[in-house]
This record gives sequence, structure tokens and C-alpha cells, in this order.
Amino acid sequence: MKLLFERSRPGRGNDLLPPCDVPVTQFDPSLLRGAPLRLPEIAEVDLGRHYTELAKQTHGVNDGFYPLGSCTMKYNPRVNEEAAAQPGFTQLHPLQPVETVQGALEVLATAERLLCEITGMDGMSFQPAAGAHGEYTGLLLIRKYHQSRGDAARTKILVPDAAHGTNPASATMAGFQVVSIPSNQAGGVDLDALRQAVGPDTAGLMLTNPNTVGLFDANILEITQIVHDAGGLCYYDGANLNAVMGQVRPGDMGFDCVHLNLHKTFSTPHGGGGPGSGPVGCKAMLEPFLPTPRVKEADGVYSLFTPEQTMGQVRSFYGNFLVVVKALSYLLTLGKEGIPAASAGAVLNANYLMKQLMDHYDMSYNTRCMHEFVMTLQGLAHDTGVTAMDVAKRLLDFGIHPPTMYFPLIVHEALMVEPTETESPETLDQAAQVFLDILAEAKADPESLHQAPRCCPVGRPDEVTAARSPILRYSFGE
Amino acid sequence: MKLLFERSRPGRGNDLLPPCDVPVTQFDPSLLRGAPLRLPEIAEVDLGRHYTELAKQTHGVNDGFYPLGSCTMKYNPRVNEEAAAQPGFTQLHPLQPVETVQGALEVLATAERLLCEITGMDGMSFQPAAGAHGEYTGLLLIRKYHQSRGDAARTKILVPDAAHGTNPASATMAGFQVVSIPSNQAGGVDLDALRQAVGPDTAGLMLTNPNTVGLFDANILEITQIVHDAGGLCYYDGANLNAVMGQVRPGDMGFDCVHLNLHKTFSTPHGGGGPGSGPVGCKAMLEPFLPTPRVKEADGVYSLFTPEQTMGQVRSFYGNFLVVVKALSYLLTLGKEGIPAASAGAVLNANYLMKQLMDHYDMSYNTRCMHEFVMTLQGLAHDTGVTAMDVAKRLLDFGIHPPTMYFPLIVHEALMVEPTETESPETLDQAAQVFLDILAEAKADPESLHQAPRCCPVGRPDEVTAARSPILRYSFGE
Amino acid sequence: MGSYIPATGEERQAMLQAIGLTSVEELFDVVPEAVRVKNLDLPEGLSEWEVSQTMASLAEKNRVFRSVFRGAGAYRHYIPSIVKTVTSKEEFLTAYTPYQAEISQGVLQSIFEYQTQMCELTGMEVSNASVYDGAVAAAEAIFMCQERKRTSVVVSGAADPQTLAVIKTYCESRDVPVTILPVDGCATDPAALQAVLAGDTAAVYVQSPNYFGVLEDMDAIVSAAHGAGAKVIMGVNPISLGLLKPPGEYGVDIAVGEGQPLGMPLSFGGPYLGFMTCKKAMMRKLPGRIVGQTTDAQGNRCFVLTLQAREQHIRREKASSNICSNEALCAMTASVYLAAMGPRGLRQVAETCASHAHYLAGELAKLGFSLRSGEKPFFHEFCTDCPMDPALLCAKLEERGILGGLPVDGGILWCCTELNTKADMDQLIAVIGEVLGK
Amino acid sequence: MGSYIPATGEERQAMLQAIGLTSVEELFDVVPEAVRVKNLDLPEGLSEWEVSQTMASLAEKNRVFRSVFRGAGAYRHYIPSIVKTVTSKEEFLTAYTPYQAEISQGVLQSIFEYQTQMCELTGMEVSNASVYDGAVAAAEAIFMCQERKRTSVVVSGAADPQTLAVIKTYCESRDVPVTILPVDGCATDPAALQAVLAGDTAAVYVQSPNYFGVLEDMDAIVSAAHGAGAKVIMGVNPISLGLLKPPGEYGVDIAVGEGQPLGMPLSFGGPYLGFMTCKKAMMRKLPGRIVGQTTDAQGNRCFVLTLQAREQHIRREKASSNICSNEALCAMTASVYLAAMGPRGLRQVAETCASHAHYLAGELAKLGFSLRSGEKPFFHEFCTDCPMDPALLCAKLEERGILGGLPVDGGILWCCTELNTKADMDQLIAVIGEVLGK
Repeated sequence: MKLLFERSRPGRGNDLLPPCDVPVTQFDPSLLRGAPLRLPEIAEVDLGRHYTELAKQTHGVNDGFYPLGSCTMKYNPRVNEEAAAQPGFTQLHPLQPVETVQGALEVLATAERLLCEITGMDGMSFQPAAGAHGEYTGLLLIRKYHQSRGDAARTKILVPDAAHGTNPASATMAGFQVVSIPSNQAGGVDLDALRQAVGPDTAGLMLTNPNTVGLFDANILEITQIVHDAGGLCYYDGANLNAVMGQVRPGDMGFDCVHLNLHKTFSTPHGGGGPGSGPVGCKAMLEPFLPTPRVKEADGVYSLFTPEQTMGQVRSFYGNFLVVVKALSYLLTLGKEGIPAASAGAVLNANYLMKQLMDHYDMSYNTRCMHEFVMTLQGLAHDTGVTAMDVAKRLLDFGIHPPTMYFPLIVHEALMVEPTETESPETLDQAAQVFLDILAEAKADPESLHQAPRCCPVGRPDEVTAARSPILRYSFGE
Repeated sequence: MKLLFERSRPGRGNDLLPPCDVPVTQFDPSLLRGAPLRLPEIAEVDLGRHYTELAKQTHGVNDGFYPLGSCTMKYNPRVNEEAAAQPGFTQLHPLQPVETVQGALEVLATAERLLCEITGMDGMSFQPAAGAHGEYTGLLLIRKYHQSRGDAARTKILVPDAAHGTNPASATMAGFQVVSIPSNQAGGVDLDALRQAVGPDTAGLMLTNPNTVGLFDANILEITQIVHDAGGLCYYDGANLNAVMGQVRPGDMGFDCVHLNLHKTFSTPHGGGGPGSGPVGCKAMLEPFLPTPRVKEADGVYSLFTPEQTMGQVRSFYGNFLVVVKALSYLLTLGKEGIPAASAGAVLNANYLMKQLMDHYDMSYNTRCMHEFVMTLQGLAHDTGVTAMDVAKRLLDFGIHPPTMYFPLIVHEALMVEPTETESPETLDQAAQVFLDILAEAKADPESLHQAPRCCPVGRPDEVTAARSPILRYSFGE
Repeated sequence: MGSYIPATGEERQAMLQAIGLTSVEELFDVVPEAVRVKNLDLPEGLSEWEVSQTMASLAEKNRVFRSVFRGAGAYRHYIPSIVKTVTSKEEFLTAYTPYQAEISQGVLQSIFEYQTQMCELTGMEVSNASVYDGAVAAAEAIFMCQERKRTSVVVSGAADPQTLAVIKTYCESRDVPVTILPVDGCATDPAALQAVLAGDTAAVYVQSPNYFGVLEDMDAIVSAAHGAGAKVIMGVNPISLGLLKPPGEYGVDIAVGEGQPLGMPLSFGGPYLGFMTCKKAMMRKLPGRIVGQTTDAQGNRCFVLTLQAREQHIRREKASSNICSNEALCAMTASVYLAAMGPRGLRQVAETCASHAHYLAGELAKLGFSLRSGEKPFFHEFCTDCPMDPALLCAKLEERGILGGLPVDGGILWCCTELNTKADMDQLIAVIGEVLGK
Repeated sequence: MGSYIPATGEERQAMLQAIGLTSVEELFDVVPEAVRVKNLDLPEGLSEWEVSQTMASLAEKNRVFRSVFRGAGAYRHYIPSIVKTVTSKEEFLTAYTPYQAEISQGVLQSIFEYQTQMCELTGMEVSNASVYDGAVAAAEAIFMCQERKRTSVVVSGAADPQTLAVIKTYCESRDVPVTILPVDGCATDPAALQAVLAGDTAAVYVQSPNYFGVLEDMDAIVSAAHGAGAKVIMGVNPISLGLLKPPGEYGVDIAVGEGQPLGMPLSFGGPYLGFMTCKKAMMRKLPGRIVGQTTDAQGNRCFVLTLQAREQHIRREKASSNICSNEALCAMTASVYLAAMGPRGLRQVAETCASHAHYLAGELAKLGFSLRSGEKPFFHEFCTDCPMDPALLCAKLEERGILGGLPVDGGILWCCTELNTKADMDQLIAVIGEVLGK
């Protein structure tokens, strides 16, 4: 595949704009660009074909099965895209007078109301642009809360060792120290360790439930109670909400704030790595600290206001607004019955697929799972030398996106499988068959699996060289 | 690839519409469908993936080089698609009051004016939905004209033997007898044969210029004069207009009517076989016979009227309106300079590619060509057994759509190559190299070429069985 | 201006040099000087932004009605989002007719699927890949029925006037005599048909639901026509077939119709879709492209254009028709629509259309708009008298954002689809009540 | 309601049976009964048509202005049709972060191309794959400059207020002291900067063109900051770089900015694109995803996410940042935009923006709107006094379909892009003249 720059020819271009219709302003030469601007020069026909080629080398969830654990790669419905593409949304300036953007404010207010109901929260901000950004914002809520009470000693955030890596990273960014809490044998929080860890320096606990091994922590009410008793707050990492939405609410489990990944649970597309949206919801006592501006409604008229003790802004304007539009379209589609049906479907699909694999692959926990399950290929690796990586890469040859690999860190040779509710039984059956076929292959000819994938546009990239001698841009033959 | 019906599962579906909000009408059971309706039952996620798979097995001009002779597969610009997708066009009922569709009528009137200028005609109808439909309509103009003069003896249409097959077929449909005119050695109309053929029974002549061997008939003024002198009319098949638009006008060459293929010359996409648009233009003396309704303008207000001696309708309403919208968008883009630049580019590209091939492949005529050229692989076939078909199929392996094969009929083992102006020099250079490589392959290992293509989703289909024992629908396992 | 020519001026000069020329003009020196274009009276070319602005302003000069009670051959239905997604894929949009099967399996399979769906929908055995529109489909079907001694056709006067007009044009060009049956109470009278059937009658064309929405007495019509040795061509609205008896169950020989309601927007009349299905016995008379299933050398199932011996590029003046380009992308549109709806969805659409129309007819009757079709069954259109000047009433409705029914012969032809909700109908009735002063 | 679950009720029952259960409720019996949801207070689910109607009516409740003279951090530019075509391709739209390089070369290559273009545009050596927006990019850049003994930052008060707000939030959470420089005549005073630079100053953040459109005296600022051992972070409008001197040529250490003008619609504030480029020396401090070139075992060039040792999934609490999801599709949008425009096209956009702004400033001056920035050079925004209440003037303009400049401190901050034609500006001037009674 040629790069854009390799397709460039001097003087090529497109007639996109008319010539300037007023006298051209002359800047002082000292203000002008010196070096020539080496942007590619390509006619539209060749530009279009370039990206068609790139698209053919890209696998999206609308192309095929994508059981990437913890990422909730569910189908991205088209009606949501249509909703967000309307000029009445795309052509709004963020600083238009509020009376000219009542529909946009109603989108934000309605999405806030529905998502607060689903999470059991009282208020929400859509400013965070992604999950990690939401975590950061949620932690600032906790920080502001303790500060407002003069409780300066609460500098530590407790994070289970199975947590997503963003949790500790976000805590650091928010100015906290991280205390790691070990998991118990069932994959849940070790209550004794938690009891020992909490204290007057505890700012809060970050928790995903169901957790990263796909299990719902049945001790959840006790866990949040321990933290609350110690004066800390409880933060719910919403990455796995698709397992339980409509079944149980973070707010009712004792969580004080939560972030959601609209680009996972609420079906907005992930765009190859964003834009996402990571709104943060919280209980009433944290609302005064939410980012500014917030939306309020009175007598059917929407307006913006600044919470009295706001943390300020974590992003410009109102966040990734069009992503919220898509999520609202999805929320309206599913509604009261559809939301719990989605989580039930997600859990059913995960258990159904796990059931077909569990006699052949080792599960990290041999109990019923929630929306995802974690396999450990340690035994296979020991017996045959075929690793989780090898199996994952072989899946590519069958048009299946591999599960999340080597996560959570507490499971060796992990493959974390999340089918989501939008996959049909026959897709799951086919995938199960592929997993079993690969296992047979691994036992019969382990060497061949190290060569996988064999049918992809490229083979396994040399990642070590990439990191040691980074080439991060085209060099123009220099 | 599974068929839609093979993906169907009983009870699957999508929630597209709300339940009926009034009492449901009960029809007499005798009016109701008896047999169950076996439409596929598929959820949106699987339906979307089905068509994604189908798309990956389809090659469009926006995917790659498509030098299909006589089809003018030029790039289909995106701005035209955007123009035609506007609700102000797509949501208009064809029977709305004219004062509510002034913009739509302006589209038709403007496209008519611009295309009349390009063709040298006085009036035009957009009712014909494709090129062959345009031919039929144009021939009805000729028929009506002679009828209106009481000239009932003019029952014959002269058609060169190199003409597109639609020409004689359309003439038959329009109630004429077809007289074939042989080509001369230079590929043009044999003037003597033409002189002998014309007479009081001559209704008209159908001609493509440049003709189907890619040559401009320099005798064109003499040809049309001979027909006119005999009392016949001259019909211009616009299939090859891309070679000469803006350089010479059919009306000035002596043609009385013409059809255009908007889906070729004016860059509207072909849709895998339509919708096209085949407007018919004519000189003033034929205007009274044009299909109804036509659009007229007075004081900036557009209205519809019926020509006094109209042939009636050849299609409902105003033809493939949205295709005309796309063509108008293209016409406005190119304008006065762009139209002749496009034909010049098309002719330049064809000659440039022919030049690179002519020392290696036999050309049917060794002169400069217009927008396309015809190679004859008779020699190669004789020497190696490798046919035009074999070469064409091998091109598929390199991502190049083959030229038109075995046409025109007067050239043996013909490959008719039309690169169009929207291809870059490097695309032509690459294609030339592929042609030369295939030639080398043909000489080195002729047998291997009979197996081409080797890298496509399927190999050559068994067309004989397909025609002898037709399977024209899925059988539901019956 | 843009001409979508990638080559730069320098590159073009180099290419000219490669072919031994120095100027672009020389490329055309074969054209007689007398007729070389000297000055083309076209506007200057525009940039993309200017073009998109111009086209937007043209679109804005049209009025889109939110509430539409007009049908008469073009119908506003809900188009599922997946339909547009699929048919806007550039591979489908920018491919030519699938002559090269090996790289066109996507288009070919989709047409094969379309053919199957249209056979299922109409209850017939064979379908082609589409023709230009429903009116042309009817005319082409008449040509299919031409035999040496049977050349005349009888056509219901209750058919769509657009279709009648096209039939007349086509038949006149081939000297096919056409008899139009009188309309009686918005329907075709089988007795009148019986009276005109003759030994040279090749075919009878009847549309049901007809132009006035009425379901014709197809059993009587088919029985009369077949009794006289004539073929029967039935025009039909494909949406109605989600619920109502299909042409095949009436025993007709050819079914045709306008496929626009199957996922195509109104689009001021086009692109639309003519569908044609027939009995197997008439397969080789069917005009247009047809896709067939076969295998490649490895035994893989694949699809090709087939039965090309009928077609003009082989048969030339003896071809069954001159059709090349058809409405392939519209056929794909219909296929995606039918697959998205499924049998229950399509039945729901048909049922809701009919129920809305019957509700509206009842409400209009209360305001004095009496049904012209009496007790005859109708689908989703119906014709009423109008207590005031129909054109004036419609103008009043337009002021209120409603496109009313179509004024027809002093009455009004109304149409409801699933998109005319009860609320919209009640609003219409309220406005009419106001206008009438009731 | 729809939930996009393909499985039917029967199929779900069979699946339950396969895992040894009889009801869906049992799937959740691990959840404490006390907190199981009993009644979810959500509206009933809707069909696709109802949802699309609801969303359309929400969109219609907003007002789209044809003529827009407001910028202030969000800019309306022409978006070429090819941009939307490319970025709406489902493969790009629905892929996750490209962890599996073998089936993600399309996304990876596009980011590599984006990185290269942003380096070229800004004149810097290394780019990341994007962050959330321009404001966050500025804040993250400040974190990049934190050293053990240098922790405080100096920030221009003439920067975008949204950016200033985010910088404050971010810095407060990490206890980074922030000094805001005063604004003098719509610009930063290098002397004021010099006065506050200290031994613990880690970085200076300056935006140019700044919030008021003024081109800052970057040479003086860079010289002062570097002289004090501090890094310089320059915020920049990427469109301006089609014409104006890029950050790299001023010698800054990090360039950041809001990428929205590069092909993204206004969208009420998002999705937008934060870009970050830096000198090679700071490469391993750069937050977020970075794509690198490498080869596979066959020696084919290919692309991967690289330098992951910086990232949170490996470094956890020691990571350089917590970013995972970024704005990849927006980065692709910018890349297609820049490729479609090319160097001449981007220069034309920049030149036309600036020329329009200067024309408007001149016309406004004639009406008594004096420039607050005096003789300082400005790009495509400028701040004027206002001879009447700015809010009242804007309200009058809105009545005439014009979104005027942004009222700021009793004056107005105006913006012109290539889309504000001379005709639009003359109309604006005429309307203002009327309002002022001139």
C-alpha cells in the first residue's frame, strides 16, 4: 500500500474553492512560512481509491464478529448515524445563543435524565470525551468533595489489581496515590485486604462490577459499605455496564459516581480509536462539583448554568456532542424493555459461547460469567508452546477479531471474550467451531500457529524494532 | 457467500415501524395471500454484514481502473451524490403543484439548456431512462416526423455494421426495418454503400461518431448530407460523445437528433446496471414530437406543457430525475473550459495508452484514435491459443477491469480500451505494464492464461450450463 | 472549474510529446475545420463549494410537505436506514453492468436475490433484473405476448394514466392495436372485457389495486381472458402483496409493477424500478438482464448474466427488447428493503396502509366526501367526490403544510401509507372541516 | 422497541437450556436481591421510524445560520465532499483501536499519514495520534514539561478561554502552579513574560493567532522562555499554517491546537480533535497513541501502535497519561482534508480567511467599530469596540439570519473564514448600518 505522500505528484490538486473575492492581505514576510508545506498533492479520484484500499484493510464490527473483551463491540445501528448527521446538529456553533440551540440542549438534558435513571445517579456531565477522561473527571469530583469538607488527608485511591490500567493512571493524573487491592480466589475484591487498606487517608475506591474477569462481585454492598464507613467514596468504572444495565444500578450498589462509555455500552461507533464519550454521573452531594456548563430546564426552556463549586472544565464546550446524539437515538430505541433485554442478551451470549468452549479451553473461573469470560491458555502454552497470542492471530485468518489478549494481568495467557448481545446464535456457533478447530491445529501442528495469521494483508509486525527505532512519520526520502 | 435466504431464521426481524394506530381493516379472505411469503428474516446486524461481504466482491470505478470500451467509466464525483441526496429533491412527489417544485423544474430546464448547447440541439426530453431507451425515443421522433408529413414509405433505418447492438434492436422496437451498412477499410462508413442504400424508403441513419472502433469519421458532413438529400434524418448515438464534447457538436455535423448517456459522458454512476438517464435532444423541426411533459420558463417561472404533436410518454413522469441532478452538478463544475478539457483528456489518455501498447499488441487500426482504441488479438490467438477472453480474465488478477471484449463484431478477438480522462498518467503506465506482462506470460506459458483469473473470489463461471439449465431464483430446498 | 483530470499541464504536455504531438488541438485535427467548436456558450466552471451551494439553492426552491395524502403512482413509505447505507456503498454505486462475473459476484448475487424475492412476492416463477419503471414494464409485457396471429391488446382504463400513456406509445410504434376498457365505478367491468375479447387478442392488461385503489375482480378477468386464449398481465402495487393475494395465485401469465414503494424515495419521479415476473413458459421472452446461478471450474456456486441469446448485443434487430442499462441499484434497494422488512414487516406495512386509508375514508365520508367506488374493496387509495372545488381545497391544504389527494375528474384521489398517522389524518380532517366551515 | 438482538425468543430459550438455565432472571441471581432493578423509569422503546422522527424534531428545534461571523475556538470551513465519503465508510467508523495490526493496516496507515501531515504542518518532528481536543492538548503538553525542579507554568491570558479553563483544572489536580499573563491590546506582552519567568518555570504556553486573532511576538516569547530554561508550548490554528510561519520555525518545543477547522463540522462543540506535535527529544513524554512503521516477517512495510511502554495498560499509575480512546476518526478526517486541499489549497483557504477578515475589519471601521488590537497583525479574527450594546446588535443580526461576532468585554470578537464571501460581508455591513441608523 502506497502512502499518500507516495501518491503525490507536483501540481496535482482539486478545485474546491473559488479564488479570493477581496484584495489579498499581505503579511510581513517574517510572519510567513519558510519551508515549503509538503502536503500530498492528489486528485480526488486517486484520493478516493487510496482510502477504499485502506478501508479494505480494516475490520470493523459492522464487518464481522468482534469479541474484544472489555470493549463491548456491539453493532452500530445506522439510524443513529443518520440522526447525528442532520444539519440541525452538525452546523450548530457551540457559542450560539441558547434560544437558538434548544434542541441540542434538550438532547443533552434527555440523555442525562435517561442515563441517570440507568445508573441511579442524580446529575451528569457529557464533557469527558472518553472513558479515561471520565475516570479523571470522576476522581476530580472525589477530590473536590473531600477538599470542600476540609478533609485534606484523603490522598489515596484504592484500585483492585485486576482493574483496567486506566484506573491507576487516572488516579495519578488526578493527584492521588494509588493503593492496589488484591483479588480473592473467586476473582472478586479481597474483603479483608480492603478492610486493612481503608482509613482516614482513603479518598475512594475505583471498581468495575462485573469485574475484569467477567464476574459480578456478590459482596458489592459490603465493599461499598466498608469504603463509606471509612469516609471514602466509591467510583464505578462503567466499562462493563453492558452486563448489568437495567438489572442493577451502580447508585443502588453504593457507588457515588460513575463514568459510562457511550462508545461501548450505548452502541456509538468507536471510529478506530475515537471519538468516544465518557460522561460522568454522580449522586447529589457531588453535583456542585461537576464541570461547567451544565444544562437545566424550566418550563420547557433549556439553559446553561455553572455549578457553584465546579471543578471548571475538563474539555471545551459540551464534550463530543454528536456522540451523545447517537447514544440518545439508541436509548430511545431500546427504552424500558430494551435496556435490560440488551444486558440479558449480552450475558446469555457470553455464557452460551463459554459453555461451548469450556470442555476444551481452560476458563480462569469455572462459574457462570456475566457479559464476558476469560480463558487461560497457560496449559496449552505449557503443553504445546502455542500461546494466547498465537491463537488470537490465527483467529484473524477466519475473519474473527481476536479477544482481548493478556488482560487482566492476574490471569496468565489470558484471552478475554465478550461477544455482546448483538451477535446471533449461529455467529457464536461458528466462532466456537473456529476456536475448537484452532485448538486441534495447535495440538497437531503447534509450529504452524506461530506463523499465524497467514491470510491477512500483512503478517505479525516486528513491534520490538518499531519501539526501539521509532519511525513515526514519512521521511520524504530524506 | 450465503444467500439472504440461507441467512434467514424464522421469527427474526427488525423493529422498523410502530403498531397500527387505527382499527385494522379486515379484507375478505378470498382477497388475501394464500401461500406464505418467504421473504428472508434477518436482523439488521447480519443484513448489514451480508451486503458488506457482497460489496467486497464488487469492483466499481471508484475502486480502480475500469477501461471498459464504449462505457466511459469515468470517476463519479461525490459532490454530485450529495447534491442529489438533498431532501429538497428526494422528497418531492412528482405530482406536486408546479409552484412547489420550481427548483426541480429549473434543474431540468438548466440541464436541457446546457446539454442542447453541447450537442447543438434545440430541445430535449429527460424521460428516457437509459441509452437504449433514448435511441427508441429518438427513432420515434423520426417516425413521427415522417408520419406528420404523410411520408409513410420511410420504413427503413440504416445502421452501420459496427454499430452498438442496441441500434438495430431499437429500430425494430420503433417499428422500422434495419438495413446494415458495411464499414470501409478505415473503419468508417462506406460512402458508396451508403449512397446505394438510401432512397425514398429511408427513414434515417443511426451513427456513432467517433465510431465503435474509436475513430472519428472524417466524412461525417458528406454522410449526413447523403442521408438528408435522400429525405432521411440523421440520428446521433451519443455513447461516444465523451470523445468530442466541446470540440464538435452533433448538430453541426448534420445530425437531427441525439441521445446522451448521462451515466457515461456526464459522470453519473452506473449502479451496477442502472439507473441511467438517456435524454434525447433534437432540432427544432422535431421538437413538436418530443415526449410530454416538457418544461418551459417565462419570467423566471417554470411550468410544464405538452408539445402539440407529442409522441406521448415513453416513461412515467420526468425520467430518472435524480440522475439529471447529478449530471447538472457535473456540468456546472466543468463548464465552458472543463467540457472540452474532458474530451481532450479522454483522447489524450487513450492515445497515450495505445502508444505504449502498439509495438506489442496489434491495433485494429494503426492511426491515432479518439477516446478509445480497439486491439485485435487474432495473431496472439493464432500463435499461442491465448484469446482476448484469456487476457481479459488475467487482467482481473491485477485489479484492472477488462476492456470490452469481442466488440465491435467486425474486429476479431477484439479488446476495446477506453481509459477516460479521469485516470492519471501513472495509472495508465501501470496498466500498460500489466498488459505487457500478460503478453509475456501468454508467450511463455499460454496454458496458464486459460486458468485466469486465479486471484478472484470465483473462477470463470460455466455460462453454458447457466443458459441451458437456467436457475434464476433460489429454490428454498425444493 | 474542475474536470476531474488528475494530470497536470506539464504531464499532459509530456504525454502529448510521447504520442508525437505538441498541442491538444492536434488531437482533433481529423474533425472538419468548418464544424470545430469555436465558442461554447456555457457558464464558466465552478469550484466544488460553489456547485454545492448552487445545487442547495435549487433544492431549497422546492417545497417538501410533511404530511402527504397523494399517491397516484408514487408512494411515500418509511425507508429503513439500512437501505440507504447499503445502496450508497461506492462498490455498488460505481460498478458497471456485471459483465465480468469474477469481480462482480456482489452485484450478481444481489440481483439473483432480488429475482427470488420478486418471484415470491408476486407468486410467479421467473423475474428479470428490472426495467425502467412500472409503466415500461407493462408495455414490455405486452410485447412479450405478441404472437403471429394474436397481436391486439385489451387494457383496463382503470390503470394508472402514466402506464396507459406509455402503453399507447409503445404499442403505436409496433402497430399493436389497443382497446381501452371503460371504467365503471372506479373499476374494470369483466363483462365489458368479455365483450371485446377476440381471436386476435394477445393479452389483457389489468392493474389491481387499480389507479383508484380498487381491487379488481381478478378471478373473473383471468377466467374471461384465458377463456378467449389471451394472456393476462397484471399490474400490482408490491406493498399490497404483503397482505393481498399475489398475481400468481390468480393464475396470471405476467406480473408487472412499479417497485418504487420498496425503499425508493419519491424523487420527483425517478429513479424508479419496473419489475416483471412471469410463468416459466415465457422465460425466454422476458426482456432485459437476467441473472442465473452456475458454478466455476472448482465447483463454487457463482452467478452470471444469462439467457443473453435474447439480447440485443447478440441478436441485434431480432432481440426481444433493446434494454441494456436497467435499474440495477433500484433492484438492490428493493431487495434490501424487503429483507429488512421481512414477511411480517411487509404485512404490517400493507395492513397499516389499508387501515389508514379506510379510517380516512370513513372520516371523510362524515364530511360529505362520498366514495366513488361504492362497496368495492380498496387497498390504500380511494376516490371521493368533493363538496367543493378540489383544486381550491388542495390549495387550502397546502397553505397548512398538507399535500392533499390528487384532484381527479372533479373528485379527489386520496392515498394513505403507514406514514399517515392517525394524528396526521385527524389534522387533515380538522383542516378540511374548517375550510368547509363545518 | 428494538435492542438489536438477532436471537428470537425461542432461540434464547434454547440457549438458556444449553447452559442449564430456564429463565433470563437466573443469569443475574448473583446480584443481591435487594438491589435488583424492579421498575426502570424509562420511556417505552420506539421503532426506528419513531426514533428518526424524534431525532429530526430535536434537530429542527435548533437554528442553523447561513451567515456566521463567530469563531472563538470553533470555525466553519468548507468541507470537501470526499472527506465525508471517506470517514463514513463503515470499516473506519466501526473499528476499535487498532490493537490487531494485521487487520487494521487501514486505520494504522491513516494515522501514520496524519502524524506526518501534522509534523509538516507545524514544522515539528513527532506527532501523536490525537487527544480529545485543543484545550486538553494544551493541558497535556504542560504535563509533558514537568520536571523534578521545574513544575510551574506561565500561560498567556490571550489564549482561548476554554483552553485556559481546562489548563486550570488539569494543573490544579496535579498541583502545578499557573501564572496567567495579563493581556495588553489583545496580545501577550513579552516583557510581562520576562518578569515572571523563574528557575522553576517548566513551560510557557502561548497561543498564536491568539483568542483575539492576533499573531503574538513569538520570537521574543521563545527567546525569553528558552533563555530562562523553560520549554515553550505554542497553541496554533492549523488553517493559519497554510500561510503563516509554523511553530517549528519559531523553535518551540511543543505545538498543540484544535484540529476542528480541518474538515470537521461545528457540531455544537464536538467531536473535535486535539493535535500535539513536539521535538524528537520529547517523543517518549508524548501522551496518547502513536503509530510507527515497521516490517512483518516477510519484510513488508506495515504499521503498529508503538512506544506503548509510556501507556497506562503497561505502566498503570506511572503512565505518562491515561489516554486510551482518542479522536482517531477525527484525525483521519483532518488527514483527508489536508490531502484533498493540498499545499496550494490550504494556502488559499488561509489567505482567503485572512483577506476576508481584513476586508471586514476595514468596513467595520468605517462604521465606527475600532480595532482593539491596534496595528498588530491578525489572522482571521479580530476584536472591535462596538458603538452600541453588542448583545443587542447581535440579536438584531440574528433576526436577519446572521450569527454575528461574539460579544466579548463590551466589544465584539469577529471571525471570517473562506465561507464569508464579500457578498455576505457587504450584507452584514448593510444590516449593521441600518441598525445603527447610518
